[in-house]
Amino acid sequence: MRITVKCFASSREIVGQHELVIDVRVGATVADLRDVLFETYPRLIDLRLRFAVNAVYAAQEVELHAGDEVACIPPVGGG
Amino acid sequence: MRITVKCFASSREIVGQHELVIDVRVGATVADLRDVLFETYPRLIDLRLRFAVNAVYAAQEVELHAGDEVACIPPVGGG
Amino acid sequence: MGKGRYEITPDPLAVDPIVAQLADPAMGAVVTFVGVVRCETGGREVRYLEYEAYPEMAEQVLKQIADEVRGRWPEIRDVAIVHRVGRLEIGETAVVIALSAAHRGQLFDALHTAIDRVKEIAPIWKKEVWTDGEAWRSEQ
Amino acid sequence: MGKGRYEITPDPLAVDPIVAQLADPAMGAVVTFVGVVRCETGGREVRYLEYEAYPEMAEQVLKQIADEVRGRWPEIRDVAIVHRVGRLEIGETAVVIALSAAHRGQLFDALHTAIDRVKEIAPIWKKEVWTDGEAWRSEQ
Repeated sequence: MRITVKCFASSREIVGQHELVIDVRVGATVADLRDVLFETYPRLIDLRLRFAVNAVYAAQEVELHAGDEVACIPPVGGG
Repeated sequence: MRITVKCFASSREIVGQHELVIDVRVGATVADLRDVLFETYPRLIDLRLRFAVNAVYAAQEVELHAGDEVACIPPVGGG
Repeated sequence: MGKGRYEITPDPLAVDPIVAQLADPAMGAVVTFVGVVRCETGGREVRYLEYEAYPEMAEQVLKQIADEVRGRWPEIRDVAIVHRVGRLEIGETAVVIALSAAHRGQLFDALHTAIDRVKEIAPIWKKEVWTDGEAWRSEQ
Repeated sequence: MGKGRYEITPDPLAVDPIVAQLADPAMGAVVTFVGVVRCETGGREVRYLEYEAYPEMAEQVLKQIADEVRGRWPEIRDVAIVHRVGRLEIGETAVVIALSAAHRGQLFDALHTAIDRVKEIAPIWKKEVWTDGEAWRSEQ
């Protein structure tokens, strides 16, 4: 199933683009998607990334659904 | 010697004017001036007045000098 | 650093010009307190407020409050305290306090102290005019 | 009460319009936090900052922060949090937080918590561009 991945800040620079579409197996979790990303872009591993699913922070074990939007959230620095 | 007395807020309303000129004996203190004011305007007694001499809060025992400006300071309510 | 602004004015107050006045390149954070005329006080409906000050003394006292605050929290870069006088309608701003620093750190406690001290010692008086009477009011 | 405003914007920020938006007749006090771009960070000279956000999520998170703050301090009437994105020069405002209440009471602690939470959880990122390099920076 297809998942849209949005990348911001340092993760966007490493990936080279703001948005990716990634195919994962049905039942895949945030952790599974993370592993795909880490394999393709190993420099993401050092970023202490958190993830959001459909604009809400999500734990690694959250299950994904077709069409979900997952965001890579490097340490934030607002303010 | 002549002392200028400035009255504000409730004290101004009781005195009926913003500024008075009052004659006191040489060596008079804030307390002496206060007693003159209280005698002339007894309704000032209830106001919990503080006094300032030349725009600085002054204790009752501070000695006055000719030309000093004394202010009647009712409880303040800024902000 | 430390240009300051301590003023009693009959003119309407705005926050942005006061913040702008504190600006310096090393300033990273500003906090402000804005005191606004309310429609109600102690269960009474307010029509308007009348503020009066002893301006020459009040401006000195506002500067003294700023010095107290900067003495207690040395990381504060600058302070402005501006208080309006005259007749103020519901929703109008009576006082603006602004404190600047490199980092946010102690700005919050300092702001709290600054407004408390203004209410305690600045020679400024407030007459509340209600629908059914009026009185000079103090928090003291 | 509780109209709120939670916004990510590329436009310059001003405090007065945000304070005006919180206005209601029972509001007596507003406090604001204004975050400004500094010339220096950790001993390095800053040329400018570049802010980036995940706006759809950030606006939800800003609202969540406002809800947290109002839950903890029920006397808070209203909250606005507006954060700018894009390239910001020294002295420009990156964030404005405004809290209103009937009385000043707990506004100061609430303001402190609100800006701390924005820095902790809002999906907003800051790249510092120094005279000799650049990096994405976080307080975490």
